[in-house]
Amino acid sequence: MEIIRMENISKIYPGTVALKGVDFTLNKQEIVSLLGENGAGKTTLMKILYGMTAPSSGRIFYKGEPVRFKRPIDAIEKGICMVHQHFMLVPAFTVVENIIAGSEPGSNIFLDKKKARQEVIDLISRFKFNVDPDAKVEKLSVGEQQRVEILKVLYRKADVIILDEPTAVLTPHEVDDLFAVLRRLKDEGKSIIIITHKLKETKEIADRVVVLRDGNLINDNVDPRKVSTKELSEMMVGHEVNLQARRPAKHIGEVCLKVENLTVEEDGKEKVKNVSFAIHHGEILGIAGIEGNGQTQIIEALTGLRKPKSMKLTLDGKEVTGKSSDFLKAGIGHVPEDRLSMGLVKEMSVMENMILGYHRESEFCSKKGLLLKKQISQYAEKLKKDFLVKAASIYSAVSSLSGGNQQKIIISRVFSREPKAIIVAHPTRGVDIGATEYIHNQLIELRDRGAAVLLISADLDEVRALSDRILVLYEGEIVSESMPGELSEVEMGLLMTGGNYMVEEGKQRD
Amino acid sequence: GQKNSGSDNETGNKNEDGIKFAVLFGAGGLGDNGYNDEVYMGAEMAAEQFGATFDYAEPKDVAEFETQLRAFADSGEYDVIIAISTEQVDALKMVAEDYPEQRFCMLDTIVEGYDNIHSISAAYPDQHFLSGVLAGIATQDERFPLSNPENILGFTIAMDTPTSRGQAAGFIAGAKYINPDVEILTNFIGSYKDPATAKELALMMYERGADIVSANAGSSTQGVFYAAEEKNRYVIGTSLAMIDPDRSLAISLKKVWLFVVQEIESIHNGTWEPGSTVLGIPEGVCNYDTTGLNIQIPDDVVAILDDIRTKIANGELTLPTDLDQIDEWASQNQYHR
Amino acid sequence: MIKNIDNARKIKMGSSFMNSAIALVISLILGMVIIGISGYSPIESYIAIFGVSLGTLKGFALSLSQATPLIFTGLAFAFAYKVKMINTGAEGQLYAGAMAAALVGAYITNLPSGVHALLGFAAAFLAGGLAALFVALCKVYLNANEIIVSLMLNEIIIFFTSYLANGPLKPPGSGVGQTKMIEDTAKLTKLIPQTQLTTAIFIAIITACVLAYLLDKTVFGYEIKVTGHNLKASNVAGINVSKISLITFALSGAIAGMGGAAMVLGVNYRFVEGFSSGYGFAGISIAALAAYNPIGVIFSAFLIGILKSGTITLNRTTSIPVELVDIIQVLVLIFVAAPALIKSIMSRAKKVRSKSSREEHMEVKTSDI
Amino acid sequence: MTFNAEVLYSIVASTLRSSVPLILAALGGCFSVRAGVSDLGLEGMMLAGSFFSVLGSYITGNAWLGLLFGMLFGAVFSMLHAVMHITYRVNASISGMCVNLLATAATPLLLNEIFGMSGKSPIVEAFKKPDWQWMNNIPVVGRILGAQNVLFFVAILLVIVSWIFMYKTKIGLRMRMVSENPHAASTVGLNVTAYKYFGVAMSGCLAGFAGAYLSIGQMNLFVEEMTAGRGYIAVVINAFGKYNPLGVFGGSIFFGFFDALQTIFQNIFPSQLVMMTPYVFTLLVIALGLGGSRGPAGVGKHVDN
Ligand SMILES: Nc1ncnc2c1ncn2[C@@H]1O[C@H](COP(=O)(O)OP(=O)(O)OP(=O)(O)O)[C@@H](O)[C@H]1O
Ligand SMILES: Nc1ncnc2c1ncn2[C@@H]1O[C@H](COP(=O)(O)OP(=O)(O)OP(=O)(O)O)[C@@H](O)[C@H]1O
Ligand SMILES: [Mg+2]
Ligand SMILES: [Mg+2]
Repeated sequence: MEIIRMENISKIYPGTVALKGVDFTLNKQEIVSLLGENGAGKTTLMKILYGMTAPSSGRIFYKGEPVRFKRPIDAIEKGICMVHQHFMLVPAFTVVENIIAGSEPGSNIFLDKKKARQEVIDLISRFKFNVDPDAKVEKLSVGEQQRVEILKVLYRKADVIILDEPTAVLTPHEVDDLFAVLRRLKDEGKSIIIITHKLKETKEIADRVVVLRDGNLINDNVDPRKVSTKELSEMMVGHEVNLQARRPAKHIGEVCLKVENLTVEEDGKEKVKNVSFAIHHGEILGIAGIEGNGQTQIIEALTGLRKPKSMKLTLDGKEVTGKSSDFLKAGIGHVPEDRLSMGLVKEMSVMENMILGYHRESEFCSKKGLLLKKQISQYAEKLKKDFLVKAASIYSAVSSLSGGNQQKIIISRVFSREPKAIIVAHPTRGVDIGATEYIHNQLIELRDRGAAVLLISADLDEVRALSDRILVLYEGEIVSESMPGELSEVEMGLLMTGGNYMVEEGKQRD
Repeated sequence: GQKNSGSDNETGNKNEDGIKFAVLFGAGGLGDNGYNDEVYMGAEMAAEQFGATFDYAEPKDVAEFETQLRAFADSGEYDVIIAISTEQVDALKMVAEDYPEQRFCMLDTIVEGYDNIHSISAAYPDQHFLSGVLAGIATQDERFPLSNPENILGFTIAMDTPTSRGQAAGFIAGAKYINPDVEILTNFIGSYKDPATAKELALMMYERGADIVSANAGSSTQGVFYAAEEKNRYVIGTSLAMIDPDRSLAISLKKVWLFVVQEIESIHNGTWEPGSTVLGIPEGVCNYDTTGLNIQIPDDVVAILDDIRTKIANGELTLPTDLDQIDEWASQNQYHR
Repeated sequence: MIKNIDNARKIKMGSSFMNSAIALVISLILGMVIIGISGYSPIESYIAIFGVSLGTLKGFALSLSQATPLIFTGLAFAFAYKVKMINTGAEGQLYAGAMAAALVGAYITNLPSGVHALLGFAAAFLAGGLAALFVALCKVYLNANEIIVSLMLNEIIIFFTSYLANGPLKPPGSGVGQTKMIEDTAKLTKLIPQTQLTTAIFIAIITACVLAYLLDKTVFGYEIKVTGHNLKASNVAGINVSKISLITFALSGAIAGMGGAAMVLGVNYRFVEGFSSGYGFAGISIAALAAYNPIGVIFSAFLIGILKSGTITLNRTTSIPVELVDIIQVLVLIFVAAPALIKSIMSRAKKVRSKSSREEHMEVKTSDI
Repeated sequence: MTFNAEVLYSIVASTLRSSVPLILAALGGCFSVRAGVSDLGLEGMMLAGSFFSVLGSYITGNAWLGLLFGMLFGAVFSMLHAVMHITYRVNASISGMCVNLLATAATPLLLNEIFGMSGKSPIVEAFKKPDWQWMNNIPVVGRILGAQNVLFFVAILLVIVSWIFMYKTKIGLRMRMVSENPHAASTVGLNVTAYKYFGVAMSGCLAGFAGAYLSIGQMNLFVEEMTAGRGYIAVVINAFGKYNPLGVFGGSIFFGFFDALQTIFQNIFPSQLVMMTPYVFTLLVIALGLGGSRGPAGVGKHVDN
């Protein structure tokens, strides 16, 4: 039975046409996967369905009736709920408050906190989620926050659930749990739309795949069981793609970056516990692990953003200390985990962003502290060309670029300085296949030029595909070191969730 | 009436039909039921009496004084330009130097040594001295029904400036002169336009035992009057416009309007001369006043007040000019009934 | 390439200039309506306001001299805003600067004239800067809200300087709270005799140019912009955010302090209690009017200077209440601060126009038939 | 200076009286900030409230109707702030200052237009201090409360009601959500704009009430600029009280207490230094890290449609 039909939807933003006459349908008890590159219009289409933005033209039918959703509340009333790409939580509120706000229990004006809490507890136990209902959200890990988001939807007893990239921050195990929940919801008669860039997941969960490209509907009835991931990605991108094939390091050199006894304390708790490791020239060291297990703290310590409790860091035998500018100067590059909030100034131009962090180098700045504008613009033009950054000009604001191209600015900026070592965090999060492929190639090239790369990613596939050696981080400790292929995905997933005994037992049994 | 022809020609195109003068009001502006309004009243009286016309400006800040004075002087239309508040002295001196032919007048502050400035003022303490004496008597006198047995008075001041302190000193000296043991509560409001705080301060004074509170506080004075009404005690204001017939014990009058009238009169008569004129209790410019009040002051009290006024006029008694001098002054000067 | 930037910037500046111009026109028209409703003649008022301010040398000088302190406080607000800090403390910093300049002007003697005045400015720069530095320290190290701390510090500085002027520093015989008159050597040179227009205006304009240069051409300015737009990114980029914020905010206060010096050394010749009629707060509107552009501040301050000088004329020559001019000033601010408002008004106007032209069109057609 | 029980009573009573306008205005600030809009315009809304309550009382001859008028126009003035900031995205500090400037310019003008007076209005019907003889029989508390105006009790009631509203009702939770994260609020279907408008309107009403308390509660007329910076103090108190009605109540009492103490200390120390002390203390409290929280995380953030 058809539950939602969107007809001929177009959306024009000033400067961009996000959607061009797209048709979309959703049936009862169906899981649809919406695929498309960055900027294809997936989020926009869903926002229109959820009443967050108005379409420029087109019509929506709910169970055959024409409807107009002016506000999310109109959609929520019809049982349509959405989990957003970016978390929509209030850090200062408790889990219960976050879940109920907007749809509180009871019919009078007062807040029935007891009842609300009970309902949330029931929900948590029904879906076997592991969250403390009374914890403040600011204290939760990313995975837990994701669960709160899903609880919000479940609490509202939605019939139609839209999930916009829900798995980007989850571990394989958590993804499995999530998918189990989704299947159960489907069995209960709900309809689900899921957006993800991971084709493997699409194939696993979806009943039907809808592909968008550049705001156009490419195909709205793909059977995931009948196509390969390669075919799917070509549908998205519009041309042939070479999927990640491992390209192991050719020659691993001397030790480049050496970290000894790294301990980081935060809020009186040790978030990183006496961690030591070394990375060689021409090697990619991957750190796998669920977010919130100390990755952020390690990155901050290795880039000088935070003073660890103890650490000895040497680069080619020379000790590096001081502030983040000293680390940058010493030759430790940094691709931060969140491009928009940490890596770029979106209000400023491409050109200005391309020297960010290196703006005090003599190439860009005279001894008197004047910016050498001519050199800078020449340099920016060159990077734009070399790294294939798609932007109207180097003077356009970064905010006008697509996510993938924004990421390219950071990559070009850091990679072109030929750092001796580089800390790369989640380099392809939320980036489409084309750009992902490009970024991976760049990373490997940099490695092959002799750089030591520390790759931190929540995407296990990415870590496994790129790394020459893999560490697993759990609760601030390194619980395993292995060569790629040595451990299976399942084993790694177990290690990441603290199940190292089982893995070791398994090994012994072998 | 004859016009002052000599200076007329020198300064050019003056109004041939009558005297024209300009007034520069204080930063507080019109509507304060006090000093500024009284000067305005004086200007109107003078205009009527001598067929004169006048222009005025109400400056918004200190820097504007000079500009306005210059503009008045520049136009060359005015027989005299009157500056009325102490803060304007600097500006007046500067402008007067640049326009030697223009006559200026400074009210309420002494300015000397200029050939084109005449200043008329009253000594600061004079305005409140006699009211202080009256209050000093009334607080201990059973014939005044709203007073209490306690020997406490109050005085509220808008801003803690030297001028205001001098005025307060007059009141306190008056009270101590007749009643050496009297306690006088003084408080500063912090603004000329905050009647709510003024009322609060006055309420506390009454609650602490004061039965008469005097105020010299621009528009804030309203608050003191309202407090008196609520507590049903005596109050002393500074202006004919600011009275409560049943509770005003007196008005501490300084007849500033007379200053303006005198000034214009001197122009009209051709007797204008630079220099300074200081008026006060002896000339009747400063006095306690009971016009429009329902309170009967017993004759013996009136006699005492008259006696003291005479002493001041004779020069037998000189008044202190700042709060700091009071204690010493009071120990040396006492009135024996 | 360089041309490209300049063009892009020109377009941006041009559109914000257009926006301000339209806002000005709309508010002047609305101002006429309000004056009319209040029962006064709009024409007569506008002649009084603009005729003298712009049409006579003295009036023009007055407009400029009124603008002088406003340039300083406007710059102060605009500059702090570059690191997204709100400097509501300009009023207090102005007082601190004024007091410092008055002390230097009155108690240091035997200095050559230009040097003495400059020393006064330097003292004011320091005093205002220190006052602001305190606020910035509270914000950076204690995470306090700078608006709140500034508001409190304003009160403290104003009361404290008032205490000084009424107590220890009061010259004998003075009837108001003020300090000793400054030495002649400390007085600023008048550009036009018998006006309050002094060399302070040059110092103000130079300050604006220095700031514009700083922001546009230097690494320091680059770091200020990065810090203002994205705190986290500037940390990652190795920028010492605390240092940048502290320096920027302190400089902002120092500039406000120089405004105090301009008033003391050029106009009042001493510190007078309560000398400012809210120059500090006016800076907020001046900066907003200029879209936080230092050069723009010169012009927006001049515009407000014209209105203020118009007020002074109006006050003296007519019975029109001066508050009407203040209302016009608020209107200008409202329309300039809200460019979207102008846009919606313009588009509505366009719609009405296109509708009426369409109707005309139709009329023609029907008559054809 | 005799320091006896009388004086003590009088200080406490005065503390309560002078804290009322601060409580009301800062409470308004609470609503504004807890809906995600900064509250720098309180001074102007308060001044408007002072004027229009006098006008209302003048027209109707009834103080309660005057109060209503004051609150209404406080809200009207707050709408300038709301429209500029919420609808047209102007920085809230600037739109707040706009309200302050407008009220400072408009009230004297209206005073002139309507009453033909400058500086101050005629005397109008005001809230009389009730004559509660029976109160005097209650020891200690009776004397202090007996010295209060009816509006004092209304203010206390409003503090409690506001607290219950913000922390115990559904709308309160939603409003706080808007101030913490407007994006999140809009995705669960809340009309962010409406909540913000509501918060600002409430701040206007309460600031108008505070102004009315000054003009027809404490006094019986309007005087130009009679709010004398209390609106700015309310902004400080609101931050000091962590944007919580109860905290705001405490902060206002603190400032009121200092106001009352001044009357005694002014005779011992220079008056300017005495008037300076509450600010120095507050600053110290912030410097010691005890107050001055940053407030809700989403203040000043907008949601795009
Ligand atoms: N508020 C907006 N204003 C202007 N343009 C927008 C806005 N939101 C989205 N766009 C543009 O519309 C296009 C579609 O964006 P949308 O967010 O729907 O992409 P998406 O498919 O969800 O991409 P991603 O995988 O990166 O999330 C993009 O070009 C984007 O830049
Ligand atoms: N609102 C105000 N702002 C600034 N200065 C004021 C204000 N009101 C009065 N002043 C100044 O304070 C002094 C005393 O003013 P006040 O209004 O108290 O006068 P008053 O009570 O009528 O007594 P007076 O006749 O002193 O001199 C005068 O010099 C006057 O210029
Ligand atoms: Mg998206
Ligand atoms: Mg007595």
